Amino acid sequence: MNKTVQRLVVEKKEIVNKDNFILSLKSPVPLVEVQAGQFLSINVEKSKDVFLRRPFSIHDVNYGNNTLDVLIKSVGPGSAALKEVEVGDLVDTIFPLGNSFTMPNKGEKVLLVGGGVGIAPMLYLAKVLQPITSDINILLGSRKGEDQILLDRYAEVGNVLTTTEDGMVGEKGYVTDHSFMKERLQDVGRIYCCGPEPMMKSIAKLAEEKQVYCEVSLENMMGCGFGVCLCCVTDTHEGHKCVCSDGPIFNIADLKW
Amino acid sequence: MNKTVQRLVVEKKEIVNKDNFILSLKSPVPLVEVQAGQFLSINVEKSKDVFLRRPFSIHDVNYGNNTLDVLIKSVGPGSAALKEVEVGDLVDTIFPLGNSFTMPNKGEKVLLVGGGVGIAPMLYLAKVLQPITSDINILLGSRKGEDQILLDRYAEVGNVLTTTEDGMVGEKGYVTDHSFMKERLQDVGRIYCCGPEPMMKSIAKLAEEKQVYCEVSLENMMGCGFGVCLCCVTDTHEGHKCVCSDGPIFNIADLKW
Amino acid sequence: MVDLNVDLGNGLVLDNPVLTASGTFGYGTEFDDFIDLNRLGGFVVKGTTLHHREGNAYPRMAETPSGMLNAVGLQNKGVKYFVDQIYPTLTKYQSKVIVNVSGSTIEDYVSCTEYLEGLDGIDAIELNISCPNVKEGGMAFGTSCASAEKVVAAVRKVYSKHLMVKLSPNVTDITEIARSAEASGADSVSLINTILGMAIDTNRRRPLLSTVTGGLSGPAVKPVALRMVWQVANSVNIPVVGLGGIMNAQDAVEFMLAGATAVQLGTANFIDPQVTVKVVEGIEVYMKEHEMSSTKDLIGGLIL
Amino acid sequence: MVDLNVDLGNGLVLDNPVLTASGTFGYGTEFDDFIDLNRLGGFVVKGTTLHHREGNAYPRMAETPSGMLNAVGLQNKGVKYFVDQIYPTLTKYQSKVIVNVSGSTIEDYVSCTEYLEGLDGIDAIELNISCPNVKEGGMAFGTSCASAEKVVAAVRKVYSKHLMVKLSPNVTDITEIARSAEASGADSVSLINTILGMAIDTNRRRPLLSTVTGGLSGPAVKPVALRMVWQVANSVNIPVVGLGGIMNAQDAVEFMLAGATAVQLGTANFIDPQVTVKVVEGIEVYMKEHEMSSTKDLIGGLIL
Ligand SMILES: Cc1cc2nc3c(=O)[nH]c(=O)nc-3n(C[C@H](O)[C@H](O)[C@H](O)COP(=O)(O)OP(=O)(O)OC[C@H]3O[C@@H](n4cnc5c(N)ncnc54)[C@H](O)[C@@H]3O)c2cc1C
Ligand SMILES: Cc1cc2nc3c(=O)[nH]c(=O)nc-3n(C[C@H](O)[C@H](O)[C@H](O)COP(=O)(O)OP(=O)(O)OC[C@H]3O[C@@H](n4cnc5c(N)ncnc54)[C@H](O)[C@@H]3O)c2cc1C
Ligand SMILES: Cc1cc2nc3c(=O)[nH]c(=O)nc-3n(C[C@H](O)[C@H](O)[C@H](O)COP(=O)(O)O)c2cc1C
Ligand SMILES: Cc1cc2nc3c(=O)[nH]c(=O)nc-3n(C[C@H](O)[C@H](O)[C@H](O)COP(=O)(O)O)c2cc1C
Ligand code: FES
Ligand code: FES
Repeated sequence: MNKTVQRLVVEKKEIVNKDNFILSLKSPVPLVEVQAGQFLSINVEKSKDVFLRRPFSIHDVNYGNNTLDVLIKSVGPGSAALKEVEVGDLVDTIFPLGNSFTMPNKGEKVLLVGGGVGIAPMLYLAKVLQPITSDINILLGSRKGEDQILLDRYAEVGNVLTTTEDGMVGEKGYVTDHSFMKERLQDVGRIYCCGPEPMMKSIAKLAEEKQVYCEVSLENMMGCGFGVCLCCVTDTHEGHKCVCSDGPIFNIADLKW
Repeated sequence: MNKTVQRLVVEKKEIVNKDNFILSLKSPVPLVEVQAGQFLSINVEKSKDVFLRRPFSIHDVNYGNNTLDVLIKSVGPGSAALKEVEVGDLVDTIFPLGNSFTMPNKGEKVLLVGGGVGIAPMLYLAKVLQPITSDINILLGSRKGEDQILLDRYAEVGNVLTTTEDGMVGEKGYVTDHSFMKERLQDVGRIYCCGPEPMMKSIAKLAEEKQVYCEVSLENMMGCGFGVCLCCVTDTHEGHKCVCSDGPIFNIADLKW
Repeated sequence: MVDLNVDLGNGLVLDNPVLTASGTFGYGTEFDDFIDLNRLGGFVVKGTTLHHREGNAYPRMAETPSGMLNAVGLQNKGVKYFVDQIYPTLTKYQSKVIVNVSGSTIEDYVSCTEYLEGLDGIDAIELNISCPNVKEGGMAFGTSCASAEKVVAAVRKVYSKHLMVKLSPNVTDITEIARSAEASGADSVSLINTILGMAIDTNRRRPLLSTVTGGLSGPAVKPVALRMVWQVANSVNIPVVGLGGIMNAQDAVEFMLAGATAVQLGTANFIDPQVTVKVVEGIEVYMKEHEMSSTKDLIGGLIL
Repeated sequence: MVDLNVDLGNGLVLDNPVLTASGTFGYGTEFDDFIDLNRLGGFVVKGTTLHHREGNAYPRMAETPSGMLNAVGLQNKGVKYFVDQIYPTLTKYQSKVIVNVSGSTIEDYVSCTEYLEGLDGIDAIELNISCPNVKEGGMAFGTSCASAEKVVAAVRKVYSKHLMVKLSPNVTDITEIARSAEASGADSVSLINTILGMAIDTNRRRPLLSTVTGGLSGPAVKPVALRMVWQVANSVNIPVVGLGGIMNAQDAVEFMLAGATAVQLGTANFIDPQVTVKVVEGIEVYMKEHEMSSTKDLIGGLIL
């Protein structure tokens, strides 16, 4: 699982909706093994306003085709410039970076929670979970109905549940308001969660109350992405830990939340 | 002749040879009048290695079609990035900038000398000269035969003479070695010259010896391109003058060469 | 309604906080083709000295990552030429006009200022004690408290209108120099001037500037400028004018949140000669979005 | 044949002039996946202090035009941990290993150094008197001649191998501090550490760093770093190690032409973790093209 610097070829660009798009990046050499929850970093070469690499979760992996997919939300100069890349362009990447989600016990009920573009790592995670358990529940939350994307794809790999704040898709409210949380959380063996920090914190609180094991995928400003600059720390009970190398996946029991 | 900041549309990109290319830039509004010797500046938006605008001579003008042509030699990050623009892209320009070549007397013999990419302004200059005189001699010098470009186009607007240092095209040697210089320079009313500084200096020396009026188009590092930063000065008998606004065209009699 | 007015003290009130930086805006009139100069809070004209100066030899400019080095060296035709030839062209604008004054000796500064004192159309002078591109004077005055005090006090005696003092970033503690300027009678301080830098042409193995070193400006210096503005705003009681690498309204807002009462745009004008007007508009949009009705809400509005 | 060897004095001879900058290269081993560490002249490991330090709160990083601000604040597990746990992993490399030492008091610096003095595998220490990200000590030692002299002299007494002193750019005259370091026994000086800067999130109206200000690094600072290296190389008689914004071999060559005997690469490693090896190769290519057989031709080879 050595980290490599690689120029990958953009094999496909899929515009998902106004803000989100998926890049399929093809490696000219056999893809190294990638684990669910890991990320890659991209050197955005054509934007004057970007200096450092940008980290993105691994959304999907196709070893047969040697492609990695990333689901990106356009929020600033780096992600916007990546939206302009074209099929055939080369993208300078480093991967695989970071630790990964831990696996549940055989057959255990699991809950994957994704908020906003935090749904990105959940697709590959669900795929990796499939041989281990068939009770995969994927709860996807968004503010508006139109931000509920890729539902069909997630439906292929698990039981999809949704919430929207405007109530246009699924249950109205936050992910923590979903009926699943009241009715079935106690049966869940593991929660995996990625999304905005307030969302992850409220999931973590629920998980703690119900004493369910829970892992979250954190974000932080990254200088390097591979553990040398110490810019990306988060507070844990063992002191500052790097989100890029000790994480991005943390057991909520270790976090000082 | 007001200067304007305009986003022009790339209507055509013509790769002339390995290093040189021509961009035809179309104005959505009627083109302002442009004089021979003037230049435009381009804000190269997609290169991290370019901060300031880059100046390029006006190579050709088509008022009917509202296009300006620039002939660019790829020498560094800015010009290289411009080679990557595509038809339909927008290019942020300011024009027209600088002063212009002065016109000869009716019917006067004129000599246009271009070295390397210094041939760029000579095409439009020859076109502007045509109604004034029919005795237009265009001497194009380059190091190698393969750098003699666009000869057919120049032949349409004047009597083309060539020199190459490797002797592969035209007379062997520098532009100053051309037989025209020995045999017909005394009949010339005006010389217009653009190219590497050593070339312009040797032409200037010849012109002085033979007492022929001579104008040269200078280059200098430019901060602004429109006369406000005072970065681009050259030495004249009246002190420092700005190449971008007092020039780029100077009468050699004014220069401290 | 958003009120963009700012008061720099001693009579200098601007319609909006956007000024231009000296040496990057000519005499203003060069921008007539590009913008309506009356849209600006004001403009600071070219560095002016008592006598005519040819400036440094060329090359005077080198591009650097997100910035540029210049070594112009205060080329100008002298204050008399300014008063006779340029001043009359400037009186037609409503925007405030500020003259940037430089010198090699205290007497130079004083004599140059005396030419400007009586001119109704000149609303303030900006005392440049921070030019890194001249052999004598210039930055030397701005890098020690004692010399800063002397030159500011001397000019203060002969100038009654608004006296802005422009500080050098090439110092260990800029707040010290700012306090000296304040104590000696400055009505405001502007910062930063350029940071001393250098670039080399590796092919020719020679410096890219005729003077070897020159002044760095542009977005590269913005973080340093912003830090200094914040430090100075927290240590003097006179208004601070912030500059250094401002390229857009968001940058300008950063400086104002850090404590600047007004901002100046320099190098940005070279890349977009219409940037100043865009920044005026952008500040207004920002204030509306953040429900600020007066620039007082913006100035020093950083939440710690 | 090109000889890339450089001699930094007091026994520190590098196979080539390329070092890494402290705090940007971890303990070196993190780069094993990317490069052959033996290709480097040497590497400077993370800032080490006497006691364990948690560093500053987050956010610790902000991107700026062609650069970044950091406010890590010397997070490290202390010198004892380094000696016990890290040191054994470093002895296998041929490249020279330099430990960057920091402290809040002179006693800290001295005690920390004493742990390192006896280690065969540590070839030099780099005394960091220029960290802008800690409340006590750090940069304070590097901004006055008197305190620089004291700390360098104290460490010199307990350390016999190569002593490199890392200078702060946040000063009026860096040559003064460099001369103080030289006079107090430094074998070489390295410069620059980061320049104090700041950035603001206009939306949230808050500083982007938990510490409000932080250290600027990357290509944005290169012109300033190069100028300081040139100034210092012309005013001390010990070797100078140049750094600040070096991104490629051409940048490295600029520093060496300006007078640096070796260079360090910092922030560049974040964008391309293989950059160091590319710079070693690029320097060799440059020397061949310019018909230089020894680094002596390159160092200080600027033509004025
Ligand atoms: C481990 C990890 C995995 C991520 N996975 C994804 C993903 O799968 N899809 C996706 O769209 N986004 C993902 N992100 C967020 C993504 O990195 C940022 O949206 C992106 O860097 C923004 O860059 P920008 O230039 O477009 O915007 P900027 O203007 O630079 O930033 C916009 C916002 O993004 C955040 N951001 C900027 N730079 C970084 C950085 N270097 N590290 C962390 N956050 C930053 C800041 O909070 C900022 O407010 C992930 C972040 C991390 C740390
Ligand atoms: C009035 C004028 C007209 C010009 N007309 C043409 C033209 O028609 N076609 C053409 O190909 N080139 C022309 N040039 C030169 C052109 O501006 C440079 O080749 C270009 O700016 C190089 O940019 P770069 O980023 O590719 O290379 P860089 O790496 O920036 O520079 C390569 C070389 O170009 C020169 N250069 C760089 N920036 C500038 C600048 N701002 N001003 C002047 N010289 C610079 C430097 O000497 C440098 O060594 C003209 C220059 C001037 C001043
Ligand atoms: C080409 C040029 C010329 C300058 N001339 C002067 C000057 O005459 N007087 C002065 O006080 N500052 C001068 N400056 C400094 C600017 O006014 C300003 O302080 C500096 O460029 C930082 O701002 P910026 O990054 O917005 O350009 C000059 C700057 C440049 C780039
Ligand atoms: C994230 C980060 C951490 C740093 N930590 C240290 C440190 O511990 N000790 C030190 O002397 N310098 C430290 N520095 C400064 C660098 O070593 C170097 O002096 C500076 O970054 C300039 O070089 P660069 O532009 O090549 O990065 C750090 C820099 C960065 C970016
Ligand atoms: S981003 Fe550098 S250590 Fe995590
Ligand atoms: S480039 Fe600015 S005055 Fe000529």
